[in-house]
Amino acid sequence: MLKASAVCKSFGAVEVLRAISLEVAAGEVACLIGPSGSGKSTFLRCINHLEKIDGGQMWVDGDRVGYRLVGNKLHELKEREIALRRASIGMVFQQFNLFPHRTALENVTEGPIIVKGVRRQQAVEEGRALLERVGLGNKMHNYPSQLSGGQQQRVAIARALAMKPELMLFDEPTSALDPELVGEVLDVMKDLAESGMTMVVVTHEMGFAREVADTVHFLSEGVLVESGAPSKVLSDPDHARTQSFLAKVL
Amino acid sequence: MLKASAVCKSFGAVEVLRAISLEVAAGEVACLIGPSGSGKSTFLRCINHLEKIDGGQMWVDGDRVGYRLVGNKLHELKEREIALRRASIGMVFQQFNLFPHRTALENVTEGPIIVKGVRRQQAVEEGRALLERVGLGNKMHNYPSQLSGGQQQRVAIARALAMKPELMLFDEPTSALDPELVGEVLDVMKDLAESGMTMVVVTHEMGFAREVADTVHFLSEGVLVESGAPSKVLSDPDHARTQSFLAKVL
Amino acid sequence: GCGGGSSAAQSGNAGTAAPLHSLLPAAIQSSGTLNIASNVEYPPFETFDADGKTVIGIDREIADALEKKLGISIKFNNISFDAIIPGLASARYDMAMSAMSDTLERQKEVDFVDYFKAGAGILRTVENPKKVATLADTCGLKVGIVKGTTETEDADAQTKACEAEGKPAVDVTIFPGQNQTILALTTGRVDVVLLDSTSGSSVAKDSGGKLEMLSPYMSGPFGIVFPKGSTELQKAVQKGMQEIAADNTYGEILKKYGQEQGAVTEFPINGGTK
Amino acid sequence: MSAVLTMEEAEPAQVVPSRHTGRWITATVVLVLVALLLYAMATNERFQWDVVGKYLFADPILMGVLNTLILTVLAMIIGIVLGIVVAVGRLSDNFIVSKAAWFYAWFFRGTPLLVQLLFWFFLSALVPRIALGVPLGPELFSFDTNSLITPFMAAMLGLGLNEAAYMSEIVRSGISSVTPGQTEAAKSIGMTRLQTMRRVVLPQAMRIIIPPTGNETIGMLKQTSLVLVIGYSELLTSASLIYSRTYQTIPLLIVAALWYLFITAVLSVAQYFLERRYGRGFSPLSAIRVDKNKQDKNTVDTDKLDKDTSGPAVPANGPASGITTSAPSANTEIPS
Amino acid sequence: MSAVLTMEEAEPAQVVPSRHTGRWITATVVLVLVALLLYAMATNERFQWDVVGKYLFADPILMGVLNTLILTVLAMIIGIVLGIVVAVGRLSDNFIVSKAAWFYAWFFRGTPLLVQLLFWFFLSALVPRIALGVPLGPELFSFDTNSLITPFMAAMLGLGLNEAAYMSEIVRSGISSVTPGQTEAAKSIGMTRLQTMRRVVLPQAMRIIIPPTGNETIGMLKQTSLVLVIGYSELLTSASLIYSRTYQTIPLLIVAALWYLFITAVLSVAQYFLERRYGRGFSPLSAIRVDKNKQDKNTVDTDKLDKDTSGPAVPANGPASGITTSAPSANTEIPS
Ligand SMILES: Nc1ncnc2c1ncn2[C@@H]1O[C@H](COP(=O)(O)OP(=O)(O)OP(=O)(O)O)[C@@H](O)[C@H]1O
Ligand SMILES: Nc1ncnc2c1ncn2[C@@H]1O[C@H](COP(=O)(O)OP(=O)(O)OP(=O)(O)O)[C@@H](O)[C@H]1O
Ligand SMILES: [Mg+2]
Ligand SMILES: [Mg+2]
Repeated sequence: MLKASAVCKSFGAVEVLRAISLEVAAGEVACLIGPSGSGKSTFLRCINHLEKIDGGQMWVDGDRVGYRLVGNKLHELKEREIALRRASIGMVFQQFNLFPHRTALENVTEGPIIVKGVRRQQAVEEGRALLERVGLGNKMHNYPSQLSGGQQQRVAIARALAMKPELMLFDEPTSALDPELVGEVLDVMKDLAESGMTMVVVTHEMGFAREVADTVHFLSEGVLVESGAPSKVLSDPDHARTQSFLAKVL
Repeated sequence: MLKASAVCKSFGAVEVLRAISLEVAAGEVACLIGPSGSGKSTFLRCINHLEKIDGGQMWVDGDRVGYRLVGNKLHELKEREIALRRASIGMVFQQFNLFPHRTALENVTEGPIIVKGVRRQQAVEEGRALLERVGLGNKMHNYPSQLSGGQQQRVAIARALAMKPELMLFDEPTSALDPELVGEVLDVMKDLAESGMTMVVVTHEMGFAREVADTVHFLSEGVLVESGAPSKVLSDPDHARTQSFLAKVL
Repeated sequence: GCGGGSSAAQSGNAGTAAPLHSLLPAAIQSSGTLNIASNVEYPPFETFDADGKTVIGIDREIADALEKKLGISIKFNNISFDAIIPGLASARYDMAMSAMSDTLERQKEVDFVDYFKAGAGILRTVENPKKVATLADTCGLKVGIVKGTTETEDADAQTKACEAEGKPAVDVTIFPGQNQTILALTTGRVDVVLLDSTSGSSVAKDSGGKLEMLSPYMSGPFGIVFPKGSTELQKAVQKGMQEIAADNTYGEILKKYGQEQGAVTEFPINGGTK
Repeated sequence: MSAVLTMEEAEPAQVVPSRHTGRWITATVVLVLVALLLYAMATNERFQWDVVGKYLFADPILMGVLNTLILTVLAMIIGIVLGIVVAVGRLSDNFIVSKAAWFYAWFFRGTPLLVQLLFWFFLSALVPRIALGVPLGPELFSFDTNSLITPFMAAMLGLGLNEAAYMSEIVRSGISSVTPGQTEAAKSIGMTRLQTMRRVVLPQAMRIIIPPTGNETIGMLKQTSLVLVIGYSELLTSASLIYSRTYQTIPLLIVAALWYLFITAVLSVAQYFLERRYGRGFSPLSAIRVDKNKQDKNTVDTDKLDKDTSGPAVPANGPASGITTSAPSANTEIPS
Repeated sequence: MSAVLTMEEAEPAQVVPSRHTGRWITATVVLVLVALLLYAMATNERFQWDVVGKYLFADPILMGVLNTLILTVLAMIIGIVLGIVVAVGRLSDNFIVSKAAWFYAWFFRGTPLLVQLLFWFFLSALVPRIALGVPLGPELFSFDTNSLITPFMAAMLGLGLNEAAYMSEIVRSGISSVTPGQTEAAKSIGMTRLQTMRRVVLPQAMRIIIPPTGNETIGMLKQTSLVLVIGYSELLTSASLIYSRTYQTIPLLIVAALWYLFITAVLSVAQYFLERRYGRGFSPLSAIRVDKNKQDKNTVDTDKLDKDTSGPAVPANGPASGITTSAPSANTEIPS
């Protein structure tokens, strides 16, 4: 489903991603863990081409991200084609990025109605169901500025899910959630995984990674240090860097 | 140090805080835990008068927040006096609220220089030291938009600490931090506690609460359900609501 | 006669039988209308009547008389002064009637058929605190002038004269319109105003005895303005003027507005000599 | 609970809002000054209020008002639409498009409106005929420029194209006030650039765009008086045509000013409602005010949402049973 | 690593940017049109380029340019300073202050500038003497209005007070673009309202305020020509005084337009730098561009920060040893 090959990315002189290569199979849940500033968010953003990569290649569902190969030349995709691909990649941002001028429900229905052309009636019904699923049945008509941090995060999750994407990118989806809700989001994600959705999840909660992940990737300073099953990486890591990182978990 | 008596707060028809009464002694670390939307952030914001309370009373360091009692009338404080009190109450926001037009270092030195009138030279030195302490020695001159989530959160913590407040309010200070950094922030906070600073910490990480707190307060739907030592509240809570909440911790 | 309300529709019936019709350029003959540019804010030559639509004044009545001679209708278009010359150049308008002075410098850009003799004079308040009687008294005084008039040059010449005598220069202030200039005089912002004698005397008459116009210190011709090269039209209009002067219509019109002292007997092309 | 209630809490206390003596003095001084000014104006006989009254609703003035309104509305429509296009062009990745947009803004802002109006009106001096044809081939249509560009057309072209240059800067500033995170969020759900602009960026930018656009509209009201240069008359011209005949300059300028003040007041009210409309979701407080009115009408109501005009509905949670809560009272009253 | 490298990755590939045919066609059409226009203007003899050349640097024109610049600069300074005061007043909690600010904006925007200028200039018609005294007591000072309010004073009062009304709306829109979280953060570190405004809100609002303020400044350049009404002459008037004598209207309007275009270009450049200055920290990309230049000069350098003008310094982390990294190349080149 997702394949990265020697992906590099710099901001000015700062190399943020250094030759990251990894692969996520369809239906797999991959967790990215690593210290703050190691490039996890940047990698997610490269997947749906919100950042252009400086080197290497990236495929989603067999297609190159942002480019098409004709002969041996990479043609940049037209804006419209990129939008089409992005519609099938859901993303939950670390800072949520909710639309402040739309209520919770409108945030969730915007994508289906505008991008996918779903009938409003139907989109609203589905949006309602999603918001209820994340426990916001009574906040549907609140604007984001009237929601608590955790409530905003749940709207962001619902907004991404409403597009029924094939690949979901979660950037710390539980950072603002209380333990109860983390459990619920975990349930939602397990459901999704069973229904065959591929997921890439950045998280700082090792317990969460252990529960949800098929594979865990450990990043440090832009380098993919170690990948493997959670049982292996989280409990018995090979690299010293991973060991020292995990040693601090409370 | 902090005393709340029957504090009430509503947004329109939504009662967010319902007669919250609690007390935090000087040098104590109090953790607020509770489900998303239970009013934890709102309570913190009431403490330094960012939200006016609708009912009840609140004292910080023996003084009423936002009011002065003369005879038996409460006089609203002048803006300048409120600012003076706020200068001794540090706050780390859930959404960080860094100043986007200032670099990390400038964010940290702004308060000391402008509000406390510290000499620039000295403020910069202290700011540097603080940023290095939270692991951002090499990001001092980055603007917030050039920082990762966890880096921003650490700048926010450093900014609040730079004012050397007597009371610190932390709103989920570790939500964007990796386990390593959580450990480091914990160390910082333990240092602070030892140096006699009073702290009120909203957190979703029970491990963190257990480590850092002297008292834990559990809020649910705007009501203070249960307070007590972490060993008691987190391990053997009295109320059913607390029990069910904690049962979900991964 | 009184052609105050006359318009294209009304006078169109003058018809092709009119005596001078054949002198006009073919294009105007066939369209039947002569488009005139005018800045209709200059009594007694042109203003709008109380309805805000009908043009009245000396120019309009001369135009009425010309209509009959030329067998076409003459349409006044009110535009600001800035647009009159570009308007002629772009052929939006065939000619302009706006009490414009004929000078040598202007003759380089346009042609004139002179039709009136006007003097420039001093308008002062009756109190006359600065005791001004002639142009020579204006050294060092504040003098108001309407933008675009030839009085600017008179003031400049007087400044030279003053300086030659070792007196302070004339302090000229130029205003965009006659109104602001008069207002400046009545509020003491300027000491006197240099104005052409025709409108000056009409202002003095309407002032309720507060202002008075001195007799002109010099005079020069006003002309109807044509774009360069429109000789055929100029000739036709010149002939028309000569005929209305001959049948005394011209004299009657000027008399009606109390301006008979400005009447001319000949209507030369580019007769201005300054 | 850890809190031990002390005596202090039982005290009855009444809230006294803080006094801002300085501000009140300023406010009073301002009020007095305004009152004095109004009084001086109303009683000063030089204002000739009888003349003002006579002309306030005179036909030429009313016609002038109408012309002013027509010109303003049409010019602003052209200006806003074209201004958005130029602003988006300015922010385009395409170097040439962005430079062309810059050039447009520079050229039209840099040239006096008077010159632009004259240019359009006297285009025929440069281009006597406008012809549409196959290059080097036969001419399909051809018009006499003077008959194609009527004074009204010239006024519209001059005012509208000029305004677009100014509006483009305002729109650009509005767009740049929307955080990049918003564009990214829109892209991430698969919106195209156009959809992002229309659904996400512009609606948020509107809040910022409206006040300066109000400026432009009010400015345009007055700017229309420049169309006199091409023989088109509006409110101020109508007034000046009258006073050039009657020399009642001051009262007629007051007539014009009163009309402008009236139209400006109407526009300000419209602006207030537009700002409230586009401010929704931005100021939590103002949204709550809307709340209170809508509360009972607006529980979970699909239809309202569908019409895209609903305010937020915040159904009250029932209080958790078994725990006493004090009823919160309004505003700053603090019950003991 | 979980990734199995396939053949595909070894392919050499060159990046071809996507073609935006439509945009290029538009761009070309625009270019051709501009070129045609310039050519038509340069060769059209009606423009009388010789006359343009003769007057472009003539003394009266240069004086006019100077007057225009002086009036514009002073009026904008008054307008911006007073505009900020009015905007802050408008957002005040004090009902009277906020309404007074609203009244100010309404009154001065609603009255034609022409009328305001006339009012100040002819104040003596209404108030022949300005006296300062104890109410009902003795007069302390008294001035002849005409000598107190010189034409220059009247021009400054008229233009400046009028501009302040417009600027107040622009500043208000800029202030409202700053998120409430910023004010809260400033308050939380103990800043007073004034400090919050000066250090946190206005610097961020500037980014939004600058483009419409550029509009106002450029508009003011032209608006100054209205001061002719009180007998003060500037660029456009100087030109029109010449053409009203010589009837060379078109070339002299071109002279004025060329000067306006030149001044506008200079202002646009100034605006560009101001926008970059106040945009710092907002667009990560533009900040990086600054980066590249400053990089070597600007490691951890206290002095620079102290001067409050330093760009961001992003010291490169050394690559982690033992792990190969491909050197990232610029922009869209993707090495195989
Ligand atoms: N625009 C930028 N300019 C310069 N440096 C940047 C920019 N954006 C991000 N960075 C740097 O890139 C690095 C990686 O950032 P990223 O957001 O990917 O980290 P992360 O792994 O998601 O961290 P966190 O867990 O704290 O969210 C950080 O060190 C950050 O400072
Ligand atoms: N301006 C507002 N208008 C209406 N409701 C609001 C407003 N602000 C907050 N609320 C509501 O108040 C409740 C408490 O919010 P608060 O931010 O205090 O929660 P919290 O306990 O901090 O939650 P979290 O853990 O998710 O951050 C939430 O249900 C929220 O929806
Ligand atoms: Mg991140
Ligand atoms: Mg919260």
